[in-house]
Amino acid sequence: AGKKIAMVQINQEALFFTQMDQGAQAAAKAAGVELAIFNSNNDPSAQNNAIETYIQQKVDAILVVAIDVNGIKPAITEAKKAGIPVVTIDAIVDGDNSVQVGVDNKKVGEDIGKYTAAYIKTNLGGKANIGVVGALNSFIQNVRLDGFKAGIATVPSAKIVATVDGQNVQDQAQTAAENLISAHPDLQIVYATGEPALIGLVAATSAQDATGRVKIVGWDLSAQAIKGIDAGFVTAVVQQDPEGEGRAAVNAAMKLLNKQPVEKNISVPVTIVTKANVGKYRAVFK
Amino acid sequence: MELAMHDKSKAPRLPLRHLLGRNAGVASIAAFFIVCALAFALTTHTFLTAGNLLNVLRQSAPLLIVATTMTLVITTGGIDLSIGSTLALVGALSAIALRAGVPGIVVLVGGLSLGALIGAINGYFIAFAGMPAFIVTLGTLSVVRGIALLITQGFSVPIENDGWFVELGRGRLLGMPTPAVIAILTLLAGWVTLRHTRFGRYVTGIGTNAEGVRRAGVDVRSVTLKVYVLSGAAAGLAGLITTARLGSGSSNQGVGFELAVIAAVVLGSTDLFGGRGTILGTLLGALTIAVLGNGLILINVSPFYTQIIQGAIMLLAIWLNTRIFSPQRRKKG
Amino acid sequence: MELAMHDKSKAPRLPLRHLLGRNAGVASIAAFFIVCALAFALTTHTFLTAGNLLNVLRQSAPLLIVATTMTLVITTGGIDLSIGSTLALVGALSAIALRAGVPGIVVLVGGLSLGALIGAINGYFIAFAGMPAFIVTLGTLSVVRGIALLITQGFSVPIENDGWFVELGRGRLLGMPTPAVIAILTLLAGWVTLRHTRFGRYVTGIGTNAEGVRRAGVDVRSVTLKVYVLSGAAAGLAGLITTARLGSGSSNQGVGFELAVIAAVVLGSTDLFGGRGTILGTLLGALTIAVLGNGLILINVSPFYTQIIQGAIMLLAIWLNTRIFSPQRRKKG
Amino acid sequence: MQNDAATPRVRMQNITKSYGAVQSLRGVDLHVMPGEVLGLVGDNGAGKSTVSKVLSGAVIPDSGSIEIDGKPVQFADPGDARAHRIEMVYQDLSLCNTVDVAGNLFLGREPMRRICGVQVLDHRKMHHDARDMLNNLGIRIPNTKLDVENLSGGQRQAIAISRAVSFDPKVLIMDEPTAALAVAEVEAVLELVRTISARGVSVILISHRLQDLFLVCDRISVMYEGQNVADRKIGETNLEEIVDLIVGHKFSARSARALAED
Amino acid sequence: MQNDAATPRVRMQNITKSYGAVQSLRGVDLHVMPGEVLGLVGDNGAGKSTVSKVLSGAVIPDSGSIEIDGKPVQFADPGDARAHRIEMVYQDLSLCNTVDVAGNLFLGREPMRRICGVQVLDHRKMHHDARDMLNNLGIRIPNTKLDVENLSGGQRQAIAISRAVSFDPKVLIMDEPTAALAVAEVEAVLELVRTISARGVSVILISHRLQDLFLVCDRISVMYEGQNVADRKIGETNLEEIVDLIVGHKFSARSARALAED
Ligand SMILES: Nc1ncnc2c1ncn2[C@@H]1O[C@H](COP(=O)(O)OP(=O)(O)OP(=O)(O)O)[C@@H](O)[C@H]1O
Ligand SMILES: Nc1ncnc2c1ncn2[C@@H]1O[C@H](COP(=O)(O)OP(=O)(O)OP(=O)(O)O)[C@@H](O)[C@H]1O
Ligand SMILES: [Mg+2]
Ligand SMILES: [Mg+2]
Repeated sequence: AGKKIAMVQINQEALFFTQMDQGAQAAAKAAGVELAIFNSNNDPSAQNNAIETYIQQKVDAILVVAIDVNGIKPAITEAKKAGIPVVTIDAIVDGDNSVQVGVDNKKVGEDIGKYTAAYIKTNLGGKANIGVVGALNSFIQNVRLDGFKAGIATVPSAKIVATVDGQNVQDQAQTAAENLISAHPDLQIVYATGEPALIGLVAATSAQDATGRVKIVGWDLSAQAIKGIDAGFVTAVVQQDPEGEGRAAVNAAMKLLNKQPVEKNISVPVTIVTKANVGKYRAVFK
Repeated sequence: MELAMHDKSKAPRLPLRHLLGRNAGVASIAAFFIVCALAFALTTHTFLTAGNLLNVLRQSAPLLIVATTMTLVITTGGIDLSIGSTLALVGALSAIALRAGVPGIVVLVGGLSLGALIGAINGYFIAFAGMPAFIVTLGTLSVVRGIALLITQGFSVPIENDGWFVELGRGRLLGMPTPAVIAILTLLAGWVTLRHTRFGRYVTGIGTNAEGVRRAGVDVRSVTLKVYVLSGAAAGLAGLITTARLGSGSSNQGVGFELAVIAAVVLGSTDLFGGRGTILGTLLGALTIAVLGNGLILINVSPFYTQIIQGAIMLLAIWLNTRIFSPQRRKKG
Repeated sequence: MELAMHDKSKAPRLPLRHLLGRNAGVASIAAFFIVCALAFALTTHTFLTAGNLLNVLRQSAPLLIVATTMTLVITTGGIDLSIGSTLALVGALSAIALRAGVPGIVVLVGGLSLGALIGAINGYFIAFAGMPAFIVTLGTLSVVRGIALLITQGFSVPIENDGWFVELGRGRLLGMPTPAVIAILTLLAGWVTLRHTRFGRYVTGIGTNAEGVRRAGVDVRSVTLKVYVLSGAAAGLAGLITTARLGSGSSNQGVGFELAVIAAVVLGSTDLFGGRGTILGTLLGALTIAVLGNGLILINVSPFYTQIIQGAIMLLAIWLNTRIFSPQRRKKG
Repeated sequence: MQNDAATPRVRMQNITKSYGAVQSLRGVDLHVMPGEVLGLVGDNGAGKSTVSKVLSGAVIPDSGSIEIDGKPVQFADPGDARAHRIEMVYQDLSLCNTVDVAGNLFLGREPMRRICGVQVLDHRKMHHDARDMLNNLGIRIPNTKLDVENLSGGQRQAIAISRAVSFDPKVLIMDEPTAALAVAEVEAVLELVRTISARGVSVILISHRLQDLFLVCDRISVMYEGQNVADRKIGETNLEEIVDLIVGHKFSARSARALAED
Repeated sequence: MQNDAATPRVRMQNITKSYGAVQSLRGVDLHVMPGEVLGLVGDNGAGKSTVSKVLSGAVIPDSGSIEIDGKPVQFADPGDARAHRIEMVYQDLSLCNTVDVAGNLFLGREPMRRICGVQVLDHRKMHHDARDMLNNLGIRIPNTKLDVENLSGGQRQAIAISRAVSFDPKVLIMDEPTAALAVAEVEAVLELVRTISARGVSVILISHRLQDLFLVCDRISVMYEGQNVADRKIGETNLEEIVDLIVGHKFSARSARALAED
């Protein structure tokens, strides 16, 4: 029988994860292995349960996108004990995983923060009021926020005046963002830490007719975000390459299975998408 | 069916309560709403601006619409947990249909019908198969969101910004946001239905003694079925409005929406055990929730405290309602 | 309180039902559980391996523990939605305490006490202030999760991999996973309590006629309070076990846990309207949910279908229970 | 009776009904003529309520036939029986606690009026007529806008009775209608039974107050353990015989005898 | 009565109770001597049930005092009254539908036994004793393991009565205990009242069956619109007077009179 790889995903309601699944599936097909995907619906315990179950099923490798980077470790250790290599994707897990694929969210958060800082220096005279639409229930997005804070610290008079919680749900993010924008008529920049937050924020900015006064930076492209970039009020969006991450993870797993050497840390490059380079993403998000 | 104990007579007997009689619950939430609104008006400049108030109305439209029908559902002694999922499915499908060039009016009718169909399935299981509403709608919650996920494959589907469909979410009618106008009409219809039609009378009766209503020759099962159909259709309408407002449909919409809706209805003093419902109370309950969400952001509360404060204020409101305004209510637990 | 209609006599009158009498609900879920287990055993090689079965037991321990006390809560006609949040708060705080060097035994006792305290707050509002359980625990759900979020600032707190505390989640006792042993003891205690103690008798009585029980001279309020205290403590225990098992505590744990727990209890044929509870049924209901989750992974169902299938199977199980095994149950809707 | 020339208003034959292991009805025959008042008596648990619920459509029998005015009928639910103008006062009253007095009186038959083309409840008419209906029974209820939940036992019973008699029934079944009523109200109910039976309504009156039955009934039917064991014209029997039939010689009922001997 | 030498078992003075706008009790005085059987009568809604619930602790009065054996007491809930050995049969019976017959009979006083140091319910004793308790009333209940939910009206009432009398009360309040009972069972209840009052138990018997009251009561107290308007020793009154007092000259109650004239 062929080899079998299992992938434990966070959820399937965010485009980001869906694209990662697609990348992984494509790579698995190319490599001729079976890929089983499990959707843990944001529940850290469910991720553990799934890994334990896959261990029992004796799959050949496990890929996991961790919700709780600490809480996943025991399950990874179990897998290692059972001789099953684990590749972690996106969120950085410092455990018994054989390979880490993905993005250093903290660092990229800092990058987009620095990008924003530069924008503030050149366009806003070094001063800005910044709002944040976050998702407090998402570990990764909290990390991105921390990174961002570190990045903008380089401009002392840019300050975060308010943070609202979009709870990683588009319509709630929109409502929160609308309230944020009307609460702070002096906002110049709003940062969205993830895809639902960014979609909600873009919709809210249009709905509030604030596209003239507010600039948006954030994470994860979508058709809406591209429209915003075209319209000019979305300044920069961190575009990871989830498909690439998925593909890289499967390929790394294949190498592990074939006893080929693999890097411990595979970094998948991110792009900060602006008006200048948005063109090539149009085809993906139509 | 729950706690009776604690004899009513032990609570302080305010003359107020006597005057208010069975409207005590509504009076309580009205007072609470006014206090909240005043507090925000005094602490922020933005709160009372026309722009902000219209925002609140627009944002709360889906809540108001679904809370109206949820009031009927809860008054029959039932519950509908599947509304958030229905909202997502209808929202996502309507975005897909619009992109495929289906005319807006067809999408509108189709969305309402799909919602009604999901409601009919709930209603069939509850009224005809006699299954508990909580568990039936918990099941459809899962199934319907699964279908939304399957259909969108997790993608969020953007729609064009022009066309009248988008007006449903973003437009204005007679100076009011269109969603707010729709919500007010829904509330009005709900009020007439519950207070002034036979159907509404039977809804109340079923909540207190379904067998008694059946013995009065009423077709209890079809009344119950209809209540869930209305609930599903309202969720569909809310989905259409949400998609129009957001400019995109996705399976991620309306997560946890059912809890907000139920909280609004119960805040409004409708009895979760059935038999007593009030649309006016629901209006006030929903507005209280919306104003809280808005005001807490306006006064710049750290988001880490928002959940805590919202929960605590909800507890306080119900506590006031139960303790001071209408100790009667405690009887049903 | 809900739908009666549909006279029982219309359903096919199986002799089976007569034989089973009031155990029909439990028999139904038992049959359903066996069918599910058989189906998975036949379609996968892994399902029936000892390792997998022990895994299922270990994984379902928190569900079993909290479902036991939830059975009591629901039997009084109440509900506790705050358990998922309590699990998260206790889990997160225990991780923080362990990192700070607090001895495991103190963490254990403290975690249980904190859970019990949250339960006592729920119980106070429900039993003494007479507020509806649904809305009280919805409020504390929000407050408690907010506190967990605030304390952890949204991050997860890792604990050391050694020490006996971790054994609580990962160890073995007499060849069984420790969490499973704890769960079995909890279930046993729950069964004795509900069937063989005065307390359990009053729990049942309160669910059917609280005023009647009060008139029999029972302190209904303190019984009700205790039920919620037990529920909170059980959630705390589940939080400790979860943290021990995951090796970290976070405010993210147990989101939606309450729905799984309630589903398990209702699948087990405990009446959501109170007055009829069965621990054996709850055991079977929870195991059915756990086995389904496990089996669907094993047979490699596309994740897009999992939610749909799980929801549909739950509906099917309750439908069977209601339609075929015990048409009696339909009476209460 | 079988060879009576006129067709009975109601004829129930060989009605059976079991609940699990409990056989509530083991083949009951019952008939009432138009304008006749039939007293239905029997020990507790004899099956009186069950058989009358069968006639009102609230319980579906396992077997047996029902004829109304000679035509066989089948009742799937109480609505069907109501369509045949069969009304019943249930032993448990079947009121909706959170609905007001007027609403309970008109439940299922609310008067409507039209406002802007929409059919809405005619609240004014309901409350107005409700007062009249209750006055007929001489019951004192402070306000027809009160919810029935907290009314006294007798007040509630009066509402249930008013509801059943007010809608021009052809057959009226009353399951212990006077159990909670005070003396004057009992008399009013008995008077009511006399009046409506004189109008041709068939009345089935279930009561443990045998003396009352002797005041209004034309005939008494006795049930014992799910069967009817005797049928007596009122002129051809006496209280003592009925008591004996009811207790089925279980033991002698001294007080009832004592009364009968008064 | 006030100048009677012995202290009354129960003395209630000037009890008032309002529900919103409804004044249920407007100052009720009531007393019962040890071993006395007091009949409490009155129109529907007169306040009989309310005043008896005050004595059983189920309702807390707005004002007024209660003395037991000369000592003032205050009941915060029925548990307090039960501690003074006051038992009541409620008009609505107050049974737990989903609990079995034996469980309802012993509710709040379940016999326990010890297994491995744990106090557990003694199910066997409960079912065994339950059968005896019910046999005393001559009621037929197929199985003490049945839930009371589906029992007939009379069967349920018998359970409520058995429960109240079985635990050696000092004061027994019965709110229309015989309303749903058949003849033989009524007689059994009346016999029971005689027996226990002979043992020194004070009994307050609320009933609309005035004839029954004349068979067992020592004294009859009449309530009218929330007040007690008359108090008559049984030997010094007759049915006709009581009827007149009850209806408060509202209108003449012919049937009751007719009976009285029998
Ligand atoms: N829904 C039910 N389920 C189970 N048993 C039932 C049900 N309804 C009635 N019974 C049983 O059927 C028998 C007859 O009951 P029914 O209520 O008809 O008696 P009844 O003659 O009206 O008595 P009563 O004079 O006490 O009102 C009783 O033994 C009762 O326990
Ligand atoms: N909880 C309550 N809330 C409001 N009104 C009440 C309540 N309980 C009783 N009442 C009112 O108090 C009055 C007295 O009621 P009560 O039940 O004591 O009468 P009763 O003498 O027992 O009558 P019956 O003979 O019909 O049983 C009635 O008018 C009733 O409507
Ligand atoms: Mg009966
Ligand atoms: Mg009374």
